[in-house]
Amino acid sequence: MDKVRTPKNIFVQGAISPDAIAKSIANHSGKTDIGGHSIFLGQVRADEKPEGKVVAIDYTAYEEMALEKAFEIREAIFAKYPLTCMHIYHSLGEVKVGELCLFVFTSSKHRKAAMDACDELVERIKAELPVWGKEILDTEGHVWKVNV
Amino acid sequence: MDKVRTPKNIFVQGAISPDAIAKSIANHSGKTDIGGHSIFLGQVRADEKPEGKVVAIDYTAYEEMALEKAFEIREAIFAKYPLTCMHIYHSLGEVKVGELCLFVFTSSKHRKAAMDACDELVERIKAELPVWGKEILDTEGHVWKVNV
Amino acid sequence: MKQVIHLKAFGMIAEKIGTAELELENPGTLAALGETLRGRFPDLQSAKFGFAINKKLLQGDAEIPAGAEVALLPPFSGG
Amino acid sequence: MKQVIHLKAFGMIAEKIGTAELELENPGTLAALGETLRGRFPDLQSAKFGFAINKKLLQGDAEIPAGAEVALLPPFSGG
Repeated sequence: MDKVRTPKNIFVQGAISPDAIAKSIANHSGKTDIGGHSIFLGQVRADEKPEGKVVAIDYTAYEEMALEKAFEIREAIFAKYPLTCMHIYHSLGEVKVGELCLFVFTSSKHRKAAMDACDELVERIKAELPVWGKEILDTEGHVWKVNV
Repeated sequence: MDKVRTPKNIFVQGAISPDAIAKSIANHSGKTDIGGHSIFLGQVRADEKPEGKVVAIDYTAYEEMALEKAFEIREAIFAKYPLTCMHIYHSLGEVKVGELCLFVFTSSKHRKAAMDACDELVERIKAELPVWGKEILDTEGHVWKVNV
Repeated sequence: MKQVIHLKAFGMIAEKIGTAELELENPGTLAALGETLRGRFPDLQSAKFGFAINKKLLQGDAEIPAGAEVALLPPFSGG
Repeated sequence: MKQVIHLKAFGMIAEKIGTAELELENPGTLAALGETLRGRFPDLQSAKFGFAINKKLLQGDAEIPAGAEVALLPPFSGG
């Protein structure tokens, strides 16, 4: 019988810590049918804007809708690729320059599925989740992040 | 002036620990022009062979040639993609089922370069590095790993 | 009988209208809602945003059901 | 004057010939070396392997320089 999956929280307050990533990786050592993990990490850049230099991004989301959408994306990716595991974590609130704001993690028996699924997940997360980044500048002002 | 890169060691004795991965990730927080990291991890699978079940892989390499080749691949990937950083770690010796034997890590301003470079690096490492895996079985025997 | 809809605004749109939550009389469709909002908040004239009704993305001619939660969504910029 | 070459064997090939290092009189080319080895180690008859001379992959008709380090490389299986 297939496991029934339900929406789960993807949001974490503030930056994602490297230790949390290590813990998540270590949690998979008991799944001995996994041959490859693919991970994407988003890190906040110190971009230079005409209005000033980015020092942090403050993330907000339409949380209920984002979780429903993330679940829909999860299910679609699970249906498309033979994955063992998939994890998505996105920051809310302030994440400073150099800190991590997105952690996408896919695991599969063979590397290709894990890699392709990870790439597609990241693209869909950026395009389809109602999340917004306010780029805080060193001039005390802010600009709204634009995804390209 | 371009930084001159020289061959560096990619081999680690035994399994790659999640903590070492966390440390490597954390080391990049000062590089504030990075926007995305892509990571691939190889994990030893408990494959069922006709001769028995895999319990570990014992890796050996033609080390001097592998390091020269890894350097050549590194240079080619740096020339092809706008990367900030690239790291390759491969185990030698015994790595047990569920443990990590390969850690490939690319970082770039934008996600696409990091992801594409990581995928290509993993393919080239598997195809071109003189490294061999001896799959140790629960029957005390062994079979030689075959990359597909 | 007046129908009320519940507006939620996010990101740059919340900033431009000065609030994240608003109740309005139901103007009928999303297109009509857009006109109402742009009339009431001139800062929205040049702003780009889409709509979700009860958490589903919908286009301008969609009808707004009674009591709906309507979200005003500037372009997503997560990750 | 006898020319000696230094053989290094890896993985399954080292297993089949029973050693990881071997010195041999230079047979001239890689093709000739392959024949010599298959004659001396019947287990290699069915084995697939390539060659590197001084750490560069080379094909059968390549000449082996004096004092070369020649590696016998079964199919790679790293990662």
